[in-house]
Amino acid sequence: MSQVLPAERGLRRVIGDGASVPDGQVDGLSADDLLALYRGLVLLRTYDERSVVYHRQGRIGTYAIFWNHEAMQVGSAFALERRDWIFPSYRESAIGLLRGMPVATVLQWWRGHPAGWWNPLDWNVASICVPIGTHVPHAVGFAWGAKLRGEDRVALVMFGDGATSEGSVHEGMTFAGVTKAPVILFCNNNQWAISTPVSEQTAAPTLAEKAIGYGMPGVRVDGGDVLAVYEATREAVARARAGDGPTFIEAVTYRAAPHATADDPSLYIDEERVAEARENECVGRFARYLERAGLLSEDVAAEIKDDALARLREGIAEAEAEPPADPALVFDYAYASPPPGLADDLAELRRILGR
Amino acid sequence: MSQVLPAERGLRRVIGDGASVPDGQVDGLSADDLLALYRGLVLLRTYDERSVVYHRQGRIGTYAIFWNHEAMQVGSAFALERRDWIFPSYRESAIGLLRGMPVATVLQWWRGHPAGWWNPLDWNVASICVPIGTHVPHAVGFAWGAKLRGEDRVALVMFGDGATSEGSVHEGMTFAGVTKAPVILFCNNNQWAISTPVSEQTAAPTLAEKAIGYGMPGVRVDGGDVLAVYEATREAVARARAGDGPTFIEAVTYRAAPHATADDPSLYIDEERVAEARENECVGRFARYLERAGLLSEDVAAEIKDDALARLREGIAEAEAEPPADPALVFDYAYASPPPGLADDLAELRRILGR
Amino acid sequence: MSERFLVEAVNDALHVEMERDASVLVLGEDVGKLGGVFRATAGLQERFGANRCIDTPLAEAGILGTAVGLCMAGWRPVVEMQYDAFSYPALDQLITHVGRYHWRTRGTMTFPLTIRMPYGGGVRAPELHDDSPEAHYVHTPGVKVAIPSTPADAKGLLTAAIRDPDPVVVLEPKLHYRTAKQEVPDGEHVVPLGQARVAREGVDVTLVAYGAMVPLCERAADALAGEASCEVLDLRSLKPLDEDALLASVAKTGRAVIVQEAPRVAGFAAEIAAVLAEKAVFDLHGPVLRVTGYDVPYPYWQLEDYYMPSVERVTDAVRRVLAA
Amino acid sequence: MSERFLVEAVNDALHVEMERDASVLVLGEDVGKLGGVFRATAGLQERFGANRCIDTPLAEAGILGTAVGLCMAGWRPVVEMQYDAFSYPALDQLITHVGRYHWRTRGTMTFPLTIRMPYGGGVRAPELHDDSPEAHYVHTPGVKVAIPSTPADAKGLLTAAIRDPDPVVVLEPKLHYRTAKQEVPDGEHVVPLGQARVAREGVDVTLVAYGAMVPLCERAADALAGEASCEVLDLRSLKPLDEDALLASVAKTGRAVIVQEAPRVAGFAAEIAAVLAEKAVFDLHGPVLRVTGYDVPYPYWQLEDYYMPSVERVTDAVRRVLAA
Ligand SMILES: Cc1ncc(C[n+]2csc(CCOP(=O)(O)OP(=O)(O)O)c2C)c(N)n1
Ligand SMILES: Cc1ncc(C[n+]2csc(CCOP(=O)(O)OP(=O)(O)O)c2C)c(N)n1
Ligand SMILES: [Mg+2]
Ligand SMILES: [Mg+2]
Repeated sequence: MSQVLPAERGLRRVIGDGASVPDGQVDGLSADDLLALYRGLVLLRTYDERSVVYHRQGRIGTYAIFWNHEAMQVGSAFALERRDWIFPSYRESAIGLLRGMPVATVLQWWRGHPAGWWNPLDWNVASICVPIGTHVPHAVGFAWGAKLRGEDRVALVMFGDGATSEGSVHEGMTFAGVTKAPVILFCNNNQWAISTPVSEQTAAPTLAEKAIGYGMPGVRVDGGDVLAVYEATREAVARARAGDGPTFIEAVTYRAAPHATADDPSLYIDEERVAEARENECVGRFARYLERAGLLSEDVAAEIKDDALARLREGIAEAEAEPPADPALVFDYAYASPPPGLADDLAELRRILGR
Repeated sequence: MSQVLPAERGLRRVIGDGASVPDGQVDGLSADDLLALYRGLVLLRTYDERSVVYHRQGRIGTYAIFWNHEAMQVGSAFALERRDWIFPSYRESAIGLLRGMPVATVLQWWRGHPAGWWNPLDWNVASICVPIGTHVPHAVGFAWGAKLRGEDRVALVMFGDGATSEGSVHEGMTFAGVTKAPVILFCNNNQWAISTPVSEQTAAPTLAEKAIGYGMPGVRVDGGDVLAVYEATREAVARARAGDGPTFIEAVTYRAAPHATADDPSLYIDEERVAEARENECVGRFARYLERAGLLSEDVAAEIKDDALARLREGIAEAEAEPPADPALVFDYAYASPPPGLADDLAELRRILGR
Repeated sequence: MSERFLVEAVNDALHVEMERDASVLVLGEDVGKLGGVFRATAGLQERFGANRCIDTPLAEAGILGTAVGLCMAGWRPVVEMQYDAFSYPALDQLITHVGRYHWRTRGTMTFPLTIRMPYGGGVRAPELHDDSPEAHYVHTPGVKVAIPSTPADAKGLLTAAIRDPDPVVVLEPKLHYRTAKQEVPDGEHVVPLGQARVAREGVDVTLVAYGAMVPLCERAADALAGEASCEVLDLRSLKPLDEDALLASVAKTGRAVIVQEAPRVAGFAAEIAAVLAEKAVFDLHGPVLRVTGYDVPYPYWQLEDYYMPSVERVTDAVRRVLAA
Repeated sequence: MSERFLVEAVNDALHVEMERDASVLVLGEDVGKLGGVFRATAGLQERFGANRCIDTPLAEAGILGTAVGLCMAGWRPVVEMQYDAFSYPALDQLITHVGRYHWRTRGTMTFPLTIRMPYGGGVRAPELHDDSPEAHYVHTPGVKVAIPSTPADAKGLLTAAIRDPDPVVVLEPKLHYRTAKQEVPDGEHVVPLGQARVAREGVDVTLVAYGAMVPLCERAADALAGEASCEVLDLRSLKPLDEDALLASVAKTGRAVIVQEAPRVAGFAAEIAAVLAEKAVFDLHGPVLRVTGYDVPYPYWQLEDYYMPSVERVTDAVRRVLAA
């Protein structure tokens, strides 16, 4: 019996635990880089925590919480160039913030306001994908298409453990392998798809070994370790740029918050694991690493946090200041060149609404 | 890096080449069993060759040729009990013959006559599946459902190499793994999906290693070796009956005939490989094995062939004798309890047709 | 009788039918421990076990495809699709197999499966949680479609669907899951497929609707009180369609406004209009109007009230028909 | 001008457009070396290379999903679905993404992709090679649909589709791939979307059709010569729909028979009937009849002539409308 492609079972880690597990390092990362990573983490964390509050206050609608997923988003996005594209799911709704997207834009998405849809070309961040895993072929097609045009662009697509069961993810990965598309298939394995544990998604012991069937490497990383995520993604990006095709990354964490604001995990989740995950949450973990390395003072940490809070305050104010959307926006952009009836529909609607 | 599930790269073989590769044996197979296998091969071969002729004569419609696929069909079906179910694709249209289904029934399918749809409960053979791979979830659901009812029934589902790209196959295999359904996922890797080589279906070097991602064993077998196919399937059946769940079998051959009667492979195929495959075709290979073992005389071989030819002659005569289908059959069975309008439609149609 | 919300009536139907028939099983995403994201399947796993109320992998084509196989093994599966728009990955199985397999076996095997899902808009949800996909289902031969508008019908139609020998899609108006509350018969309760319900009698115009559009039409009828007497016909089942009730009502009123929240073009309202154009053309005193969603993606929720048929749009249409 | 079969006209359009616009690429199952199972893409790979005429894995959702991504990378993909019924696995991508992504970007990105496929029955093929899925496509917001009935239109509409900034589904009547032959303009040839064609003038009744039903209606019109003067309106594009041409014709004739081979219930003929019931109700001298496939699985091919609209069924409908 000959050997199949390697896929990893162990979790790659860089950050130690301050005790028996020593801290590692990632080559090439400067102190500034490390602080930039931390800023990203805090920005996303702040965004997430404030959003939950805004939801409770009725200022945004249903919201998909990503608390303790920040390291996966920040670590992977940091390994990209600005020309590379990110294809987020609802779980990465705020990933555009890392590229300077206004907080208000993302909040508007959750407020159900058209201003929440951005122009992907402005940020090289695709629209948020709601139906599970169906954006995987988009990312693959984009990366493949860029390669066919001779452009040096990588695509990073993010999806959950549950998504790996969907046919569209399978088909996207199949195309990725065959076309050697420069794409990184980044799976946030938070071990739950709403109430369904990953053990009920697949009989495979890890998700990383799914990569084997597509002829691509499968990498397994601690999803709470921003440095390990960064390093694994950077390797994958290098492979992609070198023409060696796609990489599947399984980043493992544990969902420490409800699936979304409407969810009640007490019906199904393992509270002990949640407590453990909260204890070991990714932002604090990286803060302690930086502190141990003498790179993060209390002052700087406070300034970073304040800055993020200020951005959120401004963002929600900006979002709430936006005038209500005009009914014309129901019809605008449905077609680039609309069939004739739509203009009549709008006229009729305006007549009835009296506006 | 720890180890993933084993999947095979080498091809299992039992039948030797009469020269350097010695013949093997399969434990537990009697001389009668071996002759039964041979009868099955010859029956299918005869069915297939006559069907191509009938097509040329305009007596059946488009036909999907399975020349040199007989060993995969006969070997795997022989490992089942009569209570076990087979889920064929168009490539295994005649597999019911192995269970005593009349030749005329299968011919009628290719003649576009309603008599070509059989009652699956009569043969424990599901209807022929035309859309690629979409019957895989059926087989999995059936096997799982039988298990839930406490019945000892295994399902064997057959599909091609191209099918492994379809989302429905992925989803079916995912369910098979998770439910530990007693199902055998039997992939006929004839290395072509019409004009598309398997190398353009996946970047994985073998299909067997796809099994890893579903947490099931992947077995690789020489699809031209009826004994190897039988043995591998028997093992999978034993696993299934023991409650150990599904097995993926990749049986490797080379498509030695057009995809179907309408196809012109000269546009894409490797003629040398075809010649090689024809040279080494599976029925002759097993005949020579039996001859070497002294189990097949010329007389017996001739009798088996004559018998098969007679069944085909009778079958086509029977099919052609069937009266044309009544228009009522357009409407019958669309619903078990039809909406009211259909009866009116039939009445109107009869009025217009004057019959 | 017990007062129940619409979603509770669904839940009750499942409890009663699973108790009554041991071959009924429920499968879908998060239907087990969680009891469904809307709690429609709450309590089933505790009561009937994890083999009869099954959390599946996240794979809709796999869910429906395995349900076909479960039928072949003798089960009567009730499949939940978590939301309307998330049923699209299963359309292929529905069209190529669910609607065809009974026929393919020449009537020898039945596929008594039920596909139920919350559908429709108005709930302030993110993208693709608001679709009304009934036209795709109705257009599929071999498949029946029911859409309740009240808690009692939600129970009765689902029961009929589960007992029906054919595959039935039941779309449940999620907008009214926890707003519509009504006395619902306890125990077994069947509302046969193919019988429309006159939700309100009237003589000037027939408002034809189903699902969440029925209470809307009732409100429009209220708004028109004194001005026009509206009959509100709740179709309840789109296939089989109760043509007799439809034609009888329009014969009486001579006018029809059809209300549907799905996009207009080639939606189910067109089928109703076509039936009227064929069979009631000489009864009509005015045009058959459709009040529908538009031929645009279901909008961001701050705009959804503009998209959804409203009392104002329905009354406007009624006034136009009456003026014609 | 050159005489071409319908499928050759399709092939010609692809050659011309790929030559004209280097961002056009073709992808699908077996479109490359083989040139497609119907040879619609023959010669493209030789001429434009394997990067612009691409054999894909056997995965329709993957094909359409990657095409969305190819658009994002600046390509203008022309996707072939090998057969009508094999496009169903891609419906999810179509409905949830293809029809919505331009809107989702607030008009900043376009998705000028074309999905072409052979459709329809009458070709003595095994199961599921005969479907007419247009209603599913027309009902999808953001997506346009064209169906040619002649070789020249097959070229012209496909060209328009490829150049259109929106996603367009083009259904090609496979029955006439190699039976319809006609002079087709050489070089660039555009038939704009949204302009119906009066295939034959008449005054007594309008036969509304598209695709393979157009020549059928012409034959029916022949059969009725002397008895009734039939106008045959070839819609050509279902969305955008040329309502003006439809209403003008029916205003003239006062009668309409709509012919479609897809199953009747909630098919596209219902949309036409609904438009007439709304906008032409006072022009109509009789019922609007539909001659269609039935609400049954497309049958075994020995029975397909009973299922498909026939000259006899169309003439029968015309006589009934005239007698009303
Ligand atoms: C096609 C589809 N089916 C179902 C849903 C409903 N749904 C939303 S999130 C979710 C679970 C997703 O789990 P996973 O992929 O692990 O991602 P996570 O939410 O954990 O990040 C489900 C079933 C959906 N959005 N799309
Ligand atoms: C869903 C679907 N897509 C496309 C087709 C058209 N088609 C018929 S056979 C075939 C190739 C199948 O190849 P493979 O799975 O290797 O099986 P083989 O025919 O070689 O046995 C294709 C593309 C189909 N039948 N179903
Ligand atoms: Mg998850
Ligand atoms: Mg093959």
